[in-house]
Amino acid sequence: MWIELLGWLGQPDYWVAVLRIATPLIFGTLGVLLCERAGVLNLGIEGIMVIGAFTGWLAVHAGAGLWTGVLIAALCGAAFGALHALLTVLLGLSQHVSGLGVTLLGISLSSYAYRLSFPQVSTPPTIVPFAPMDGLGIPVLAQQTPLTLLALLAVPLLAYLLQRTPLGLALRMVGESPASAEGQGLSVLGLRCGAVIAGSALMGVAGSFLTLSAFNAFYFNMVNGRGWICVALVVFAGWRPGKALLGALLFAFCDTLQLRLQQGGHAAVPYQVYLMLPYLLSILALVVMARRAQYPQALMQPYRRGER
Amino acid sequence: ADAIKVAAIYTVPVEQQWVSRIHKALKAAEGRGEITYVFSESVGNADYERVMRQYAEQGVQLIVGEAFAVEAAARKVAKDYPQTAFLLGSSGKPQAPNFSVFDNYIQEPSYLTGMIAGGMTKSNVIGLVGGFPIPEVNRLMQAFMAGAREVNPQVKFKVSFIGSWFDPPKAKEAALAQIDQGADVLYAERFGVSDAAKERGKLAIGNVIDTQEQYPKTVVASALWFMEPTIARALYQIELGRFKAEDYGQYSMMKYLGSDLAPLGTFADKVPAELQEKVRIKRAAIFDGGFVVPVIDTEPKSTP
Amino acid sequence: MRLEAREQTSAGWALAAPLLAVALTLLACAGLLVWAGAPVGRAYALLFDGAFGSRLALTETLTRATPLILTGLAVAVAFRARLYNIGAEGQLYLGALAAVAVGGLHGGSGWDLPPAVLYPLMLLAGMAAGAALLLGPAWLKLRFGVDEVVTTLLLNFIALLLVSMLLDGVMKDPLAMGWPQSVAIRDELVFAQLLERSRVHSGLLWALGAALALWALERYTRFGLAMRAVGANARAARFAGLPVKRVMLATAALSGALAGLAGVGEVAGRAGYVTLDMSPGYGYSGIVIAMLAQLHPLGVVLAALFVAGTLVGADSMSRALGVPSYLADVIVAVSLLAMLVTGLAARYRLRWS
Amino acid sequence: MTATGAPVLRLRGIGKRFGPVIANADISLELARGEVLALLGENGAGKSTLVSILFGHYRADSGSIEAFGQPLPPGDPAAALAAGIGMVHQHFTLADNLTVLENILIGTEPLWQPFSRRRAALARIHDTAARFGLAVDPAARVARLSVGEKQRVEILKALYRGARVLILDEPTAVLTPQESSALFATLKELVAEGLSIIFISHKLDEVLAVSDRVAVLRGGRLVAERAVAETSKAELATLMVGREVKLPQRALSVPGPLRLRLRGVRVDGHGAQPRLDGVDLEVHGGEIVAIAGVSGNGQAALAELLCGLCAASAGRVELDGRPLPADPAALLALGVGRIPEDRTGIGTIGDLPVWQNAILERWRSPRFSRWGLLRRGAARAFTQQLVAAGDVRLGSIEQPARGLSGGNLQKLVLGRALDGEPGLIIAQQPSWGLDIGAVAAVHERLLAARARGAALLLISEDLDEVFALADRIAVMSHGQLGPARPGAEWTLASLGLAMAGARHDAA
Ligand SMILES: Nc1ncnc2c1ncn2[C@@H]1O[C@H](COP(=O)(O)OP(=O)(O)OP(=O)(O)O)[C@@H](O)[C@H]1O
Ligand SMILES: Nc1ncnc2c1ncn2[C@@H]1O[C@H](COP(=O)(O)OP(=O)(O)OP(=O)(O)O)[C@@H](O)[C@H]1O
Ligand SMILES: [Mg+2]
Ligand SMILES: [Mg+2]
Repeated sequence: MWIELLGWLGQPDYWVAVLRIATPLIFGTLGVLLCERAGVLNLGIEGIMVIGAFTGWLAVHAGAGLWTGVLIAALCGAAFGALHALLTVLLGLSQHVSGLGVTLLGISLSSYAYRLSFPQVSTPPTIVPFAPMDGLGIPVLAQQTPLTLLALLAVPLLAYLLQRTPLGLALRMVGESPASAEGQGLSVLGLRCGAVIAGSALMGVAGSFLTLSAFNAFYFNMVNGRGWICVALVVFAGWRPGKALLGALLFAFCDTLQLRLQQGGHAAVPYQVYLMLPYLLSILALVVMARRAQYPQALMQPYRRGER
Repeated sequence: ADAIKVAAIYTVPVEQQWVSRIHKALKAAEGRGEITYVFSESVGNADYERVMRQYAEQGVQLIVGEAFAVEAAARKVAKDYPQTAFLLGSSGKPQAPNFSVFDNYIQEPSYLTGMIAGGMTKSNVIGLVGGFPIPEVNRLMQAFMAGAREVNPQVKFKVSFIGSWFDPPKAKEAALAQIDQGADVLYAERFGVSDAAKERGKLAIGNVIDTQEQYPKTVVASALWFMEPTIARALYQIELGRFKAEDYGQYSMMKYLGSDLAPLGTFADKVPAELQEKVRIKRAAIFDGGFVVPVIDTEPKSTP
Repeated sequence: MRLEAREQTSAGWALAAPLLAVALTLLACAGLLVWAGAPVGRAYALLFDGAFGSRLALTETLTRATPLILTGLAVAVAFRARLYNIGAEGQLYLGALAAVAVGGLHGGSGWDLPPAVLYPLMLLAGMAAGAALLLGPAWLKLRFGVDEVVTTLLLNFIALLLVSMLLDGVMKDPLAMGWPQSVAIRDELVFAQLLERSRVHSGLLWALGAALALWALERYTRFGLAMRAVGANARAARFAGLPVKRVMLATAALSGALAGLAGVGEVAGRAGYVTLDMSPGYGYSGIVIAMLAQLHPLGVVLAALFVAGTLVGADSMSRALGVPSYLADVIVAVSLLAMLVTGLAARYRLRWS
Repeated sequence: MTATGAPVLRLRGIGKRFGPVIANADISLELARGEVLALLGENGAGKSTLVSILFGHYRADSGSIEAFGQPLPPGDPAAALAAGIGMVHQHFTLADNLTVLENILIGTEPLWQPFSRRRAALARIHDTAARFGLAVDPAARVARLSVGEKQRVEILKALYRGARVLILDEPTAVLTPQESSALFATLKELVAEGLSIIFISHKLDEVLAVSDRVAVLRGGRLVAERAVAETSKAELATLMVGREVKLPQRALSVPGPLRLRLRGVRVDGHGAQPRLDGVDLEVHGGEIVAIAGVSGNGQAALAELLCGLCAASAGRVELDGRPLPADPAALLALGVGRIPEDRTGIGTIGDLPVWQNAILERWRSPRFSRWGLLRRGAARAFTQQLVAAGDVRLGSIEQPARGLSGGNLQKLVLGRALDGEPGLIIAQQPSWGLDIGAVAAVHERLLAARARGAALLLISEDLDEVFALADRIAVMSHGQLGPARPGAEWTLASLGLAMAGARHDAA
């Protein structure tokens, strides 16, 4: 079995699969990270990803280009993010509940809209998804679609934004100490809303990857818990984009391995054990990392001016 | 006669292969004016009984659906509403007076598609991706594997279950993993598998529905299920006022035209003639009772 | 425009807020009905009718509310001690599984005990299983500082996979034709039906009893005080000599037990056996309900009835009108968000400046 | 330091209400260039509110503000910053997880600039720091700074943005005398450069030493303005409180039996350096022993140890000859009363009603609970009594504790700790941030406890307090404790020197 395992790791195909499975997780995790760095927990991700998957696909199905589809997914994600921001940042309501509400709304609304738009289908309508970037010379990457490349580029970009630019500093500050940010003339509410909206746009893109790249049609339950994984990955990553990428890859690595172990005829172990693997590893990693992780100090704390 | 009031209750969206066949048959009956048809899709386990009761209370004459996971509750409802006819997918026995059962007994065409797969594979590795290892899935996979072995004793199988009825990206991922390990023909029990085959230029075998139109260069053959004979029989019985508890399972078999091998279509020229001939003979044997495809419900395993 | 805290919460608004929320929801969802070509007025009449308008409707609402009350309480008590239990869903499943393990027919415990002994044993086992699943994350939080939001969330997936594994394995009902479902509860242990020809079962009484008991616990006992103290400021509680860790763990056990009890109720009162899709997200809805009730145990009962009624009513309405039934979930989601917003009116007033 | 030219700030008729509370009423004030104005007033008089309005945190209900001749838009901190007003808050507004540089840089660059000019910023910070004697390490994480260093960062933050008017809300409440004098030196430099300063403090000596002019608030109104040269400590105290303040007198006391005894006590820290090392200490009944020292030298560890929050890794801690348990509940059972430094974070639970806070330390006692049930009646009656005896001013004992002002909260904590006549009392900074009326009340109660024979350990950085209360004084430095010598053997200078020595070692 170990020899077999080494054999898989030697195959580029294995790594192609890892990267493909990781892509939506990368987008989603960066989205959650951005929100949480600014102090807002966004449990709406699961629903926002569904919205992104649906609207992006619908746009392409209606004749728009693939990139337009991605853009529309981002915009619709942003719109739901704006709703979450309105409730949690501007009105200071519970971030847990608002997030779950947004998830519920996102999922049910896309299901409703899908069924009204396609009442009579027997097989789900398909689109032509993104093609792999064959032209690219790099081995594993050449078999990915441009969205994966975008995800990989987004990681250093977000890291740079957060660590090296005034905007990033301001975002981190509203997540650490909103009172100081305001004391320096920054708009806490504006920054937080912006972060939630932008983060949600990323979540929308994460969803659109599922319908426009990983697959070519929209299904109910398409996202299937991937959003929650992203929430866990952010903690795992200690709120750092680089480690978030690492976490997403690790998770995808386990998933890929699991798919292969199942088929290897190692049937002595129930397949559910393999499926549990990534979750168990995540918890284990959390235990190992917990002591070192630095929470954004103001995470989940609403900010109202002049209140104590 | 007045149109018969029919309601269907599905636990998944109507796109799902299995359910889509029932939906299609009922839609057709509605189109012919034989019935009025309403349905509820994606009805969860916890809600299933309630929806049944609501339809029964509304005076629906025939309720069609899937009792599999709600067996006990469904049977309770049927007892409470003896005037209503129930025709439900179930692995259990009928229950007098009004609870009839059906199931997709399409192991026969599955066997035939298995033969085609066994003949078409070059790598001698065939991949199978399923949802859960339940009898409805197992027996089709087992028949498929038996068929493949008949024409190609060397063939090896890779089997995986994705632990969900509905996660096409995941099914696709599982199929890709099988292709990475050498499979060149895939048994597409779930949505998503054919997409993997198409993307990698491999072959796929369809199940329940014919998707060759979407994958003209990928889907070689499919085992089709037709719900029409079952529905027609039930409606006929209701018309005559003598609907009773029966096992409708046989109406899904080939001899009742409840299932069949899909036309090879785009692959008519690509499947070797001698293989086609073998399949044709086997099909005839099934029709005249000369060959019986065994029903094996145990979970299929990968070849070690 | 800005919000200004009221000196006292306005009782008038506290009562008017839910009504306003409902009105807002109906207004917002009218557009969706029009899109589907359904008559809006009739739709809403049907919704109400489907939730409370008939014996069937009413009993179905109560049936649906039963597990929601319990998961709502589970979340409310945990959140009170600032233990963010997002894992009621998994705890519910484990509770259900444990109930079957003790009270299951052929292949269950196989213990030859009288029902009078098995019945409480079944309840206890379910609660213990739920409690155990939350004690893990609570312990990790206390010992290593691991964020429990994430661990409990992840444990939902693990619990469900575990259930799936057991339903494929040792707990599989040999008579279920290979379907992944557990053996059934023994007939003597099935919860009593409260009303003829309905699904309302004695689990509802357990749920209401639990709500009352929890209310009394929080208000009248010193453990309730300790729980709130630990939740509000653990450092200060420790300084004052409260056994913070023990209180945390006890709260976790209580919360998990309530969610586990919800699972027992679903098995013994409604389904009879465990399946993989036994719960349509009762655990997650519990969070929504607890927050709607502002963590008040008696409020949880009302919130659960509201959510259950909306779901049952909207579902039946969508069926009657041929509108996609996903509308029911949309209405619940919108009313949740509307309820959150209008709930502010009792505590804040709008100021224009 | 004399004021010259047109006023840099002009406040006209400022009024502000919080619900029923009138925080500010019709306040008009002017601030001249190069002037230091002290704002005085009891707790809750409205000082913080006034400066918060000035800085734009709050929007006044009435009145207007002019800065450098231009009207200042209300409720907009950005505008205040732009107008050259800088503020150091009563409670620090720094992000612990970020570096000093980041805390200073925040908000100073255009938000959408795609890069940050850190090198130039560093140079400017060094410049400013050198000019005003505000040494800090820009790369350090704020969480690791001492209170004094944080204070300097706050001031640097304001200066970096080019503040011409600096507002300091109780800047010295948290500082040691050394840090305070360093701060005053800095303020002098600032004024010399032409900056104007508004400065809030409860310490009248300090006010008289540093400021040019004093404005006294009472109940939200401006009741008096005085030039420093023309007033006295006594007059100011009377103006603030509205009546004469009598400071409690320390009577002689005869030390009783030995109660608390520490021998070679060591408490480990996170790093290699122990937090406490070889500490010997004895406290007798009927005496007050004070531990003075610069914050960060181990007082916190000593307090934690004696409050039952941590255990000694070596040595012996004995109460009446028996080992002292490392568990708050057990300590309480032995009759140890504890007054924590941080009354909002550790002393009380803001979300709970006052009466529940009052009984929190005795939640298991049969007096307040029976068979697990709370005896609410008894608890409320007890609280009423506590409130009345301690002169705690509040609306109702049902209100959440967070609504109480700091002084009243402290009186509540004090009452709770002294209830049941504890034999040993650990008091940390008991009068921190309190006005002189409240300070007097707190000191009176501590002295009363001493008079009835309790042993008191006072851990304080406020040397006035130390001299006012202590029978014997020991200085803590570097985790080590010097000998406790009678108060009369110390002078302010010698004590300061001992503490400064500690600082030298540390540096
Ligand atoms: N955010 C607020 N909400 C409600 N009331 C407030 C608020 N801030 C201040 N107050 C009220 O305004 C009054 C003045 O408070 P303020 O903080 O200005 O006093 P202060 O003079 O700064 O006291 P201290 O000397 O203790 O700092 C208080 O009595 C209080 O009732
Ligand atoms: N959120 C609030 N709502 C209403 N009143 C408040 C609130 N916070 C504080 N207060 C009131 O503010 C007054 C002073 O509060 P604050 O915390 O400023 O105390 P303080 O003036 O600093 O007093 P001290 O010097 O004793 O610390 C108190 O009388 C209190 O009742
Ligand atoms: Mg103040
Ligand atoms: Mg104060």
